[in-house]
Amino acid sequence: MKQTLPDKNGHFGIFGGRYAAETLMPALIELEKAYEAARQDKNFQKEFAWYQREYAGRATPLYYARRMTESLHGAKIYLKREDLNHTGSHKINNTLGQALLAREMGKKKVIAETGAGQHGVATATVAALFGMECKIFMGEEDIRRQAPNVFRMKILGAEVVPVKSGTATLKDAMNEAMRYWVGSVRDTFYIIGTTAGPHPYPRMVRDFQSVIGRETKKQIMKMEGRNPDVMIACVGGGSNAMGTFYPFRDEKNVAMYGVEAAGLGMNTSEHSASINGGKVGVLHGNKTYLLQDAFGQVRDAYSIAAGLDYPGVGPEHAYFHATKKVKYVTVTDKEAVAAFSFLSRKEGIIPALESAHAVAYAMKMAPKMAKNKIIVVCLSGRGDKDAQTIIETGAL
Amino acid sequence: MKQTLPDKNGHFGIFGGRYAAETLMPALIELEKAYEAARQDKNFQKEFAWYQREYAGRATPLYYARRMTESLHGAKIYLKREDLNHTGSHKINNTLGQALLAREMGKKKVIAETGAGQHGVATATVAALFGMECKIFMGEEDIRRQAPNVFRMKILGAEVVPVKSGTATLKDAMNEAMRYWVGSVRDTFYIIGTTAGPHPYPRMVRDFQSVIGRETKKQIMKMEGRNPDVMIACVGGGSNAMGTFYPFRDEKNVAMYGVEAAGLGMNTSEHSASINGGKVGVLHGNKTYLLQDAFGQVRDAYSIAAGLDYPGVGPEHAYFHATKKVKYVTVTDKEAVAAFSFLSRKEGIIPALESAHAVAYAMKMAPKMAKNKIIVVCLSGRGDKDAQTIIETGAL
Amino acid sequence: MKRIEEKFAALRAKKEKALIVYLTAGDPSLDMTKKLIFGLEKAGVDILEIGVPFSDPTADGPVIQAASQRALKAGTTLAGVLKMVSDVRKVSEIPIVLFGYFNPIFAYGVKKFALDARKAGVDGVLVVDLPYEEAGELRIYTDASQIDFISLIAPTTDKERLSKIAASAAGFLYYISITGITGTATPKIDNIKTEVGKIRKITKLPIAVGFGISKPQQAKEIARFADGVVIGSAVVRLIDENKNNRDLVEIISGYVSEIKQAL
Amino acid sequence: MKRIEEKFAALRAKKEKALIVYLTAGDPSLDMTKKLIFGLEKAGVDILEIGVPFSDPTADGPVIQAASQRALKAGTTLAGVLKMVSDVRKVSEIPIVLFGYFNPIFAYGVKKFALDARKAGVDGVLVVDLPYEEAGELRIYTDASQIDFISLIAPTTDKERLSKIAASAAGFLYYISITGITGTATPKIDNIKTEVGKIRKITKLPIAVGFGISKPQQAKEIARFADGVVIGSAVVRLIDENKNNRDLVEIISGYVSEIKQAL
Ligand SMILES: Cc1ncc(COP(=O)(O)O)c(C=O)c1O
Ligand SMILES: Cc1ncc(COP(=O)(O)O)c(C=O)c1O
Repeated sequence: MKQTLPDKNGHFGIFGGRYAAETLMPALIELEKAYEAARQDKNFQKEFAWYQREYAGRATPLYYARRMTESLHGAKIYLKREDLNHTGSHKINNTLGQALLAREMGKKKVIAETGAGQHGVATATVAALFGMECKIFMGEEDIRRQAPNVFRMKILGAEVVPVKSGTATLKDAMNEAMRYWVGSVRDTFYIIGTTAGPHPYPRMVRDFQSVIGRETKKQIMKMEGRNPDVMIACVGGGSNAMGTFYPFRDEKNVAMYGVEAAGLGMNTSEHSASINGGKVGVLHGNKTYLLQDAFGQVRDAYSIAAGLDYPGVGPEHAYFHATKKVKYVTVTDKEAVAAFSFLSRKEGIIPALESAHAVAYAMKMAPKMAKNKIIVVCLSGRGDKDAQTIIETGAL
Repeated sequence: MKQTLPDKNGHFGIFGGRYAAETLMPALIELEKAYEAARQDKNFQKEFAWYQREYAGRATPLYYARRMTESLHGAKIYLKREDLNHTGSHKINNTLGQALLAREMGKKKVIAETGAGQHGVATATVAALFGMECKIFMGEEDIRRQAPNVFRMKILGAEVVPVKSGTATLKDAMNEAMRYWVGSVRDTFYIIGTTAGPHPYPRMVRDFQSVIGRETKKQIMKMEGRNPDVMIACVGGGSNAMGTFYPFRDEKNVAMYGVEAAGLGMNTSEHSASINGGKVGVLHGNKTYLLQDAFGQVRDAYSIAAGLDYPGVGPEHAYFHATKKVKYVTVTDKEAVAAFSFLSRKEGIIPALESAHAVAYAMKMAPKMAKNKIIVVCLSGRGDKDAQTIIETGAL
Repeated sequence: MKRIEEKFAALRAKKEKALIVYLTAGDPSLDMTKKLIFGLEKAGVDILEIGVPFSDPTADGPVIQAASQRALKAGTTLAGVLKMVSDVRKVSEIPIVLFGYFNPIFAYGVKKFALDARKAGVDGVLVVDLPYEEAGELRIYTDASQIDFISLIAPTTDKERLSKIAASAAGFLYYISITGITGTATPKIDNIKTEVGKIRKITKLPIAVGFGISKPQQAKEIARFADGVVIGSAVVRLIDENKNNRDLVEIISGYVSEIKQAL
Repeated sequence: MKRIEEKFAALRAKKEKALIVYLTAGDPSLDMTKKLIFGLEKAGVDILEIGVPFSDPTADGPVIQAASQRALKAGTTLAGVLKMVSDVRKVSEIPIVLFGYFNPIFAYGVKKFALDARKAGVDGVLVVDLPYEEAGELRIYTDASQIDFISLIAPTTDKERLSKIAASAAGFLYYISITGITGTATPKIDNIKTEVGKIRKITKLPIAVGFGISKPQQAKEIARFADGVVIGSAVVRLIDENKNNRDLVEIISGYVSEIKQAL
């Protein structure tokens, strides 16, 4: 497969592309060029690595979860601890990269969309770090549900713009961010939070997040002398999963599982499983799997994990699905909540509800695997933010 | 000074000691022996280091805060990023050590006191990690104020025991934990959260936290080729400050500042500055500076930072004060809140309100120092937990 | 067959400028859209842009967003819109451009869409999120159906890009008068004039200007140098404000003919 | 002078066991404490433990905690307690042990305390948080004042430690009957008997048992092998329950004499 995708217009097979308003096209092309230059610029890469290490706290450990492993009586489980990053999730890997690029491009204002608020916080953080003006678009409903993250963004000096349109959740926040960008594109950099959006975002976010998989590769080699047998990551827009999987894409014998949110069940319409329960379509600048009705109207996604609550998925995941490079599976709210408690109590690690989906899938697989097999789970974030949600489930 | 303090009964000069009920004395002596053995046991130290690295995510970065430095027009400021530790503060350094020791001693139950909930969470975390039963004593008033941390402890499987006695805050929680321990000392390990309590706690906690200063020493040597000129840390019970300062205790030309909470002002009674505003006395097993009235009744401490809200201070700090090794200064609520906002907006790092006291003092000192001087600030924890408090101040 | 081309030719002959009006199909109902079309035609409108509602109209301001939501709630589908157009075609030859986003067309099937649209009598299609680079997958079918693929030019479009777009454009070129979404800012006439001048140099196609025009005076000034003026949000808002008024068609026609007279 | 020693000697001569009662000084007032002391003496109590209230009584259960809080609220200080003791001494020779925590004594000044306590007529001092290892700083003064430094032995105290403590003990040894804080558990008589037996082997001092004894029957059983029994929380609770009753002194005396008779 080699480093040939996406093609020059951002296509991964039939997926991806740049389905954007003409007003944005020049900016996207400028961004693509700037990113291409940065990618090859040793100084940029050095500075990026500096911030990842000195500021975000990388490398994150690849932690052998002994008690989890022992209680599942099967494969050895390692957790890639993205929860230990500054701001509490993998999101900072990407926002640091994009903010540095914005700085290179001379942009002094950044915007972002956010659902659960993790990407919003990660964006507000880098905006503060680089002295940029920052606006975060967030659905009114999410503002209500995710109050602590709203406070964090405000403390960091960002303006949180409430989005009332549509269902007032992540999809609408992204719509609104794009609308705002159409009007401010000359001086504003849009920091998209996942491997979605128009080209070059899916590629750029993938590259920025690939540090997860690159570190994992080195770490597991050092600890076990070989690649893992199985890798598991949750898939919202797909950035933590892509970051985890991408460096392993050409490895033989590494089975990769992207876990979509099945919400109340795949037999209901209350889920966020775009690949398992959607059809190909075009939204937010790219062609990919989408939850939609028969007429091409996009459906609302649902998951107990606000960060998975998105009706699309990164186009490269759509491509990996089509080419069977990665298997996309689903986990329900209920299973995720059980995994959330399990990991908290077995390892003292409270996972984000998003990450708990990946943990839940590991809990299904591990017992069926031999003890000399190795599973790596991407623990994309910490679950402090989810305490309120868990309490509401009555699981405590 | 060499590694000669505390003496065999836990005295640091006139401070420290083991002022405990007879029922506890045998357990304290047993603990002292077990700790002495563990200290010299390579395997214990190796395993401790493993958990620090693989689980807690150490080493934490020593981050050069460029924007903070530039806006203060003075000394170069480095932040020791304890906020990046698992569970969000330096507290885990200590709880990991004590839990490992509990395991060595065959104890299957642990207890702890907590005020802000950071130590409670760190204890509940290691209890889950090692499969121990865990009870956390917490004042009813603090349970109300620090609800998110209470949820975290429960999610981790700990029992949170509400303490109604006294003013229902940290001091009372510690009283109650000691009382409970008196009744359960045969099978229960008490994980004290700071460099206080009866011998061997102050020494043991100091040793477990010294990783902060040891790492700092290496890091600054690598980055600057020399020791810092100034080191600053906040002082509640004194564990993050002791961990930061201790490895530098014999260095010439390193000025060390412990920052106590001046609350509403040192001219009021609403503060927590035990050294600057207290007198020598005996509480919670050791002799040290205490906030107390003329009759030896201990006063309630006050600080906007719940983790500094303690009327005593670790005995080794009392000793460092008496011997002028460290200078103890104060910072008010108002200054701390301003520093909280400043750091959030300049560096994208939301500090714990406790740590913000250290930041505030750096903000006072840096402008008066030459640009080639170096300040290291211990950023003991992250401020997510404090969002509610900040909102209530109306600072947003 | 080529109604758009003919319309501009006829107007040029009369030294008139085109008034292009946008309506969101299905707001408040497809039946009313049809009535409005007839009213608008009578009021002197030259070309109609019929918005196909989409759940996520990222290039539209609040007015058209809300109209799309209402139209979707009323059950509007692309198939329904095509049916409505074919009904119009039974009695009218006014050029009709479908305006919208790609996903509903993609879900309908691009090939089937091109065939059915032609059958229904659609003259042009303007897909906001299908820029030059991505247009091929639809154009191979719409070009074959002789449906004009209308291209947008933005204030941010540079010269090189403009040439590429113009080279393959059909029907007319749509110049976006503001850097922003529909109906959200007041266009600066001088800037537009300069930009339209630049476009004029590299194309023979008519140039229409739209996205922020709501007042007869603006329309008049723009018509001095452009070949057509598009009114969108202003009309959509007026429809919403008067949807329960039985004189709705007259009110809209009145507003529009005032602008037509100003041109 | 050595009232405690004499008291035990006298009781031994009579083949009686000592009833030791604990009161929190100043609960509900120092004046009432004085009255209670006289009443208790009359009811047959042999030795009094007078609790000096402290803000942080970490070895006490809820009953004595609450009493300390009330006493502090009522303005009780160590100086006031000493004054009250000296008032008692004007008319009574009952042995008095001050029971409490170190900090109020430390704040008062250890040297001054030893002098003033002696002057007031205090016979012994029992400081809960001043174990063997730390006792020196107070004992150098109290020993000089011939105030007995009463030592505690806990169920957790091992043999080696016991010998060390016993070797320097004075007055009597106080065996803590439960592994726990005051007034919170029921002592197991058999265990206590075994432990007291062990202590007996290495000391000639009288041995009193306390911390969880509230019923005449318990007191009686323990008195079979111990030299004295301490009643604390039970009395303190009774005082609190009847503090507004003008027969308070009689009620307490009645309860206590019942126990005395059981011994
Ligand atoms: C912790 C965490 N994990 C995963 C996700 C899902 O995003 P992605 O699929 O881009 O990794 C989010 C999104 O907010 C998140 O916060
Ligand atoms: C972040 C943080 N810093 C500092 C402290 C104060 O404790 P110490 O003085 O022991 O470091 C606390 C206590 O909770 C804390 O949470």
